[in-house]
Amino acid sequence: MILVWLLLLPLLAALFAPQVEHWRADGSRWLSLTALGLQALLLLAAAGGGGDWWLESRADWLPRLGIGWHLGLDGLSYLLLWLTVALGAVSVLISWREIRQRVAFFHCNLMLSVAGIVGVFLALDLFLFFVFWELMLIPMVLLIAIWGHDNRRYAATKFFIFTQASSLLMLIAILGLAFAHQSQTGTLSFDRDALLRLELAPGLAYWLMLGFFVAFAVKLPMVPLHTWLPDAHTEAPTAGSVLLAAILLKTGAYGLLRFSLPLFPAASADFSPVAMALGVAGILYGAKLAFAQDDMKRLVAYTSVSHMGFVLLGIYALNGMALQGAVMQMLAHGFSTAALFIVVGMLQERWHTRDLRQLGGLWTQLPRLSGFTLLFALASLGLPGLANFIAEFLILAGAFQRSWPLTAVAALGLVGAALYALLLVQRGLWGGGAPAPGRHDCSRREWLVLGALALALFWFGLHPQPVLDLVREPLVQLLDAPHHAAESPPRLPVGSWL
Amino acid sequence: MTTLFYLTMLIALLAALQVVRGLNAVHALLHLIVALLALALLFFLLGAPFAAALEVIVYAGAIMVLMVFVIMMLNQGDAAVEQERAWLDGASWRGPGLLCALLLLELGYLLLASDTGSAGWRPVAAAEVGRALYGPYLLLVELASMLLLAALVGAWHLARALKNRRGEES
Amino acid sequence: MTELPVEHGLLFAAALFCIGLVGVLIRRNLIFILMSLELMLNATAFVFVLGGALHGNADGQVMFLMILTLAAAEIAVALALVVHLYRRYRSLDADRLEAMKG
Amino acid sequence: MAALLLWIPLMPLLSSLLLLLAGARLGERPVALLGVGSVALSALFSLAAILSFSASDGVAWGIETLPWFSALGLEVGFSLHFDGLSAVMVGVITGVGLLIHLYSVAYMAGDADFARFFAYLNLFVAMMLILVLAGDFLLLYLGWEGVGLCSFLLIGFWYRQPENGYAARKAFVVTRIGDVALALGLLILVQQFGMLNIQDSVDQARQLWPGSDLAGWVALLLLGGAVGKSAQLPLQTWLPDAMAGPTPVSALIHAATMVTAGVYLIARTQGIFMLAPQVLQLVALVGAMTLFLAACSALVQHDLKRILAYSTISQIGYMFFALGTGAFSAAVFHLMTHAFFKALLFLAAGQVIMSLHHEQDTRRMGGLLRPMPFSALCFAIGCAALAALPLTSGFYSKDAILLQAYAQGGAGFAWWLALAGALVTALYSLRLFVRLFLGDCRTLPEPDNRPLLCWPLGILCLLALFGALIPQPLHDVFSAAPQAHVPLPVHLLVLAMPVIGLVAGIWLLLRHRDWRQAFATGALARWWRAGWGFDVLYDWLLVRPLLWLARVNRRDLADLPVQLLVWTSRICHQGLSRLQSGRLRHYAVGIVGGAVLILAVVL
Repeated sequence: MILVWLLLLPLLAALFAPQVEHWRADGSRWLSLTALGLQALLLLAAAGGGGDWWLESRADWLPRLGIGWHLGLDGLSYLLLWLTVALGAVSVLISWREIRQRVAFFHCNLMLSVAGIVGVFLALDLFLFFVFWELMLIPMVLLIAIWGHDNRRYAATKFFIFTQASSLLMLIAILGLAFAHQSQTGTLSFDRDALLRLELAPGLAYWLMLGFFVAFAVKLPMVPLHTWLPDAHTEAPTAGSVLLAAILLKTGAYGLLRFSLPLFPAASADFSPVAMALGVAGILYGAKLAFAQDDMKRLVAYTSVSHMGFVLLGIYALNGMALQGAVMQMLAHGFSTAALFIVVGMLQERWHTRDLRQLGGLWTQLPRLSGFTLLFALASLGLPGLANFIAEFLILAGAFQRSWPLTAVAALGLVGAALYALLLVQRGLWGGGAPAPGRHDCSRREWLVLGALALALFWFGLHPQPVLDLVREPLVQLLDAPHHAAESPPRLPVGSWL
Repeated sequence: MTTLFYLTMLIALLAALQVVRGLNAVHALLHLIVALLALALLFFLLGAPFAAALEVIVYAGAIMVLMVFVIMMLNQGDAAVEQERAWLDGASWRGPGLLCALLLLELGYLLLASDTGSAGWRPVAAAEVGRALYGPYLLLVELASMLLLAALVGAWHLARALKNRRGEES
Repeated sequence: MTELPVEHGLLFAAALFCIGLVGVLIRRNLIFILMSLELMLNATAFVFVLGGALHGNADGQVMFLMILTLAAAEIAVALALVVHLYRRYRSLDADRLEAMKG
Repeated sequence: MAALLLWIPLMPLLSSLLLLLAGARLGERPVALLGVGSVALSALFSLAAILSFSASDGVAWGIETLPWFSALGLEVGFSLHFDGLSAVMVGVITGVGLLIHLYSVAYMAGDADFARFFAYLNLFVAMMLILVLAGDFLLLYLGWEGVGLCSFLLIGFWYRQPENGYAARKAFVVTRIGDVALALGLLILVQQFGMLNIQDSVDQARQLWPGSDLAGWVALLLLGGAVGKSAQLPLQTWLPDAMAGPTPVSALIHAATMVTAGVYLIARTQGIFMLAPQVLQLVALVGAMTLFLAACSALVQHDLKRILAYSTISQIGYMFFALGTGAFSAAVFHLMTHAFFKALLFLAAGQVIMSLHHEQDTRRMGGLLRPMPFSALCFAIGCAALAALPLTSGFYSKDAILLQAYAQGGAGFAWWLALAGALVTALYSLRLFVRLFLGDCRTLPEPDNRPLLCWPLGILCLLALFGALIPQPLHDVFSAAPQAHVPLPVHLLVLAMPVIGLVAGIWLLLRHRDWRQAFATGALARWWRAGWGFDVLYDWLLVRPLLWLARVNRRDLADLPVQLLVWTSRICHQGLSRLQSGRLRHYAVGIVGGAVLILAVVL
């Protein structure tokens, strides 16, 4: 029952936002916060549970078509739900002064998107998953299109077409699966557990897996399909880009973990070298592009392309350590990139520009905000002691066991990360030219938000154990499925070299 | 009898050609009426006196009269004739003319290819048509009346709008 | 009557129809277009009656009747529209009406 | 006693956090008190630890404080380890660190970001202590990167000038390349052993890897990391530029402690290096070549701090050479003595620069002997120790290296290079002293002999002279090196080398003024001054292509297919819209044409 309420709360908040805004000026903001707060309470109540799924809510929706209302909560989705609630609250907080016109509609969209995301993390019925997958997309497009910056139309349509086209591929794959199930067992079913027990012909499995992979790869920006991200991010309002960067990108990775890998274990194993290579390409290409940008927000957007390249590398390394690293990276990237976007938003609020050429020498004017920016740049750099390092190290360690040449190249991404992060610090904070003076440093609210994110980064950097334990159970279960392709992962084939 | 048939067909075709080539609207209209009357005669020859009568009364009578009214109302005068001549230069004949000739050839080929026997041919009196109308086709008659009513309302509405407009203009 | 070859009748109707069609395609004056349209309608009506007569049943003429009502209704509305257009555009040129362009 | 170990790095860490958060509000005095006090306390604790360690006759002890994280297949904890090597390093770091902190209270007095400076300095000492005390490779990596971060922050301390920022970034990126190599080394250990504890991994490596070349790979990658951090041959270009930071920073980070981290790493993982003899020879070769290259560059530098920077690279080259030839204890011994006299030289240089109103170019200095006798004394002792003249600490440590190297490996190419390096070292230290204190006085100094400056310098002078007497509890850390007999002539040669250098220098000074002028402006000198052209090489090889690639691809070529799609759809749209001309007759013709076509098909 808790799961259903988890879904209902944001929907109700979205529904009543205009009404409440009518009664009180900032009513809809408080309504969103209360909805997220209640969700947090529900999550606390749902904490801890054994067995496959901690909580399950199952009902019949369209029995004739084999579509059921099947929600399930386990360690992985529990963690990502916490991330959603936390960063949803953060995005509401930071848009307190930034969003002026049509506040109610803004919060309605925000809550709808959160509801979609919660649905995606809970759904265990493929059809239901697809419904929520679309639900979370539309409000985000509206967020970008209405409250964005100058050429937001272009960015919103590009984002929409990219995601929509790829999710249609996924729909085909889902239908393919359902019909395959019908041909084998006579009954049409979209339920994940039923489809798990399906034996597919290798060729068919490969194509279906590709269908899923493309949809998730677009969402988790994989290099060739990532071009929507920088535009969507630079044009989105701060709250939008926080939501987009921190959570929407994770739905792609979550999809890979929840559906793509377990449903097509052998196909994924065959596909893993290609996916890892694409991940590494993402890391280096993202870093190189981030290095070349003048617009601060675009720079941060490309950094998330680089970080998600690590996640892809981790997921397709197909061993426990790398998967834990990938989930950790999803968390750490969520915090560090969201924080960087908030900082960029604050700078834009003060000087109405995101161009690094005009934003030099901030340290003299805003020491506290610059201190935070430095910390978050170091986090995205992967400084040990902060959350990103643990994730990247685990990913590299896991990927190393699968194919060490790729990992060696991926490790160069660390140098790339150093380049763009320090470039951000140098051009943004240091240097001589200071923009117009007289702007106040962090206000109490901003200080609270940034402080919380910094604390989270330190906490998960020095004590990531709770996250790793939370995720250990589902990942072990995911790996139990017959995974290894014909040959076992190559031990270090060094003999041949020397 | 058959020579009469072919003769009227020829008249009808010539009249139709005149309608199409006509420069003056009224002359073209008269040629059209001639063609209709020729058709009425053909109907009669085919043993469909009821249809022939209707053709003459409703078609040639009512509809053509309506056309005459409209042409008179618009009274374009001689200027229109010159304009027609300008519009009707030889060039514009070629394209559509070729197309219609092609269509005619195709229809002709189709018709000749199919063998339509003339068995069971007999004249159909008006009574039989009446029985058919109020027998199986009763619904059709009702629909036809509905159609006429709709047209009536439409034309009336357009005319009324016209009345207001004239009020404003003049 | 029986020896009347049907094909000739049909050919006649086809010819009449094509002449009407040419009229519609070529003429730019709306009135002429309507008149040519009438021709085409009559050509089809003739075929119906010919068919009815040929098979000796009344359906041909019933269909003729329908075409008649149709023509009447159509011409009424068409002429009202033509008058309207004339009022508005001061000319009967069909090409003047290109507001619905690309 | 173990809990005490925890407090050594924790004290400076806590004080740096405090200074970072609330530093701006505190006045200079409380900030200085907090900064120096925490390092003093840490020094006290480490002294206690060293004493109790040597009292308990060298039994190494480590403490498993609390687990960091345990993923599927990897267990890592915040475990600390204290043995002879750590004792020496901790002693050096906290001892020299304390003196430098005292010195920088006076040096940085009046600077606007006084608190921020001490925060970073304390953070650095804390990170260095973590690096040295780490019992787990990942904790060592944390210290390793933390130290790199602090050097970035401190080099770019005066961030208003963009070139400082550039130097800081260059330092961090170049060392980061080394760190990537180190990380890959760790990855191999994780793959092979599934854990990263230093002692256990080294023991496992000894048992499992005697034959396989895995040890070679790990050793090579560890060497890559060490080379990055200690500014050795391939990655040494960042250290001379790192002089952009304040002088105490150069003294602490780029002379005494951080740059020796590489030496510590190799010494700590000696077990693995012993399994890979070729890599060990490579270490010796790298050390020797860097040593000679840096010494020559130092000979022709004009900027005072760059001379000391290149001399640091050269001296660390000596340590690498010692490690490479198996003389581990000699290397660590030289590390300690080098920390003393190089810190002395840098701090004295700081005093000279401050008194000459921040003039760093030696060509505009000279004749400071009379106005600043105390600095002259410090420089004299420092240069003597640097040149390894008899009776100074440098003499004992450098000769120990040369002799043990000869004992182990005989007179190979590297050994002769090291010997030549010793000669050149004597030359440039003499040149340094003469340039500064003799000759005519080009800029008038106003001596600044505040007690806080002079006391640390005094202590460092004593250490530079008698540092060699400090016993090093290393006997159990490194497997005892076989004491082969060194023939007498070699002994004499090694002893005489600095003296020969000195005499040659004086002879050149007095007699061949024109030859020296010609040499100083010659092409060779210019090439040497530019650090043997490495900077230009890297600039052309790496920096320029990357910048070009960045400029070319600013608009993200991957976006091209998408733009193409948009362009084609727009073109099709324009084409189609022309068809809808709005003319009735065109549509009619269209219909009839269609009809004709269909009929044609049907026939």
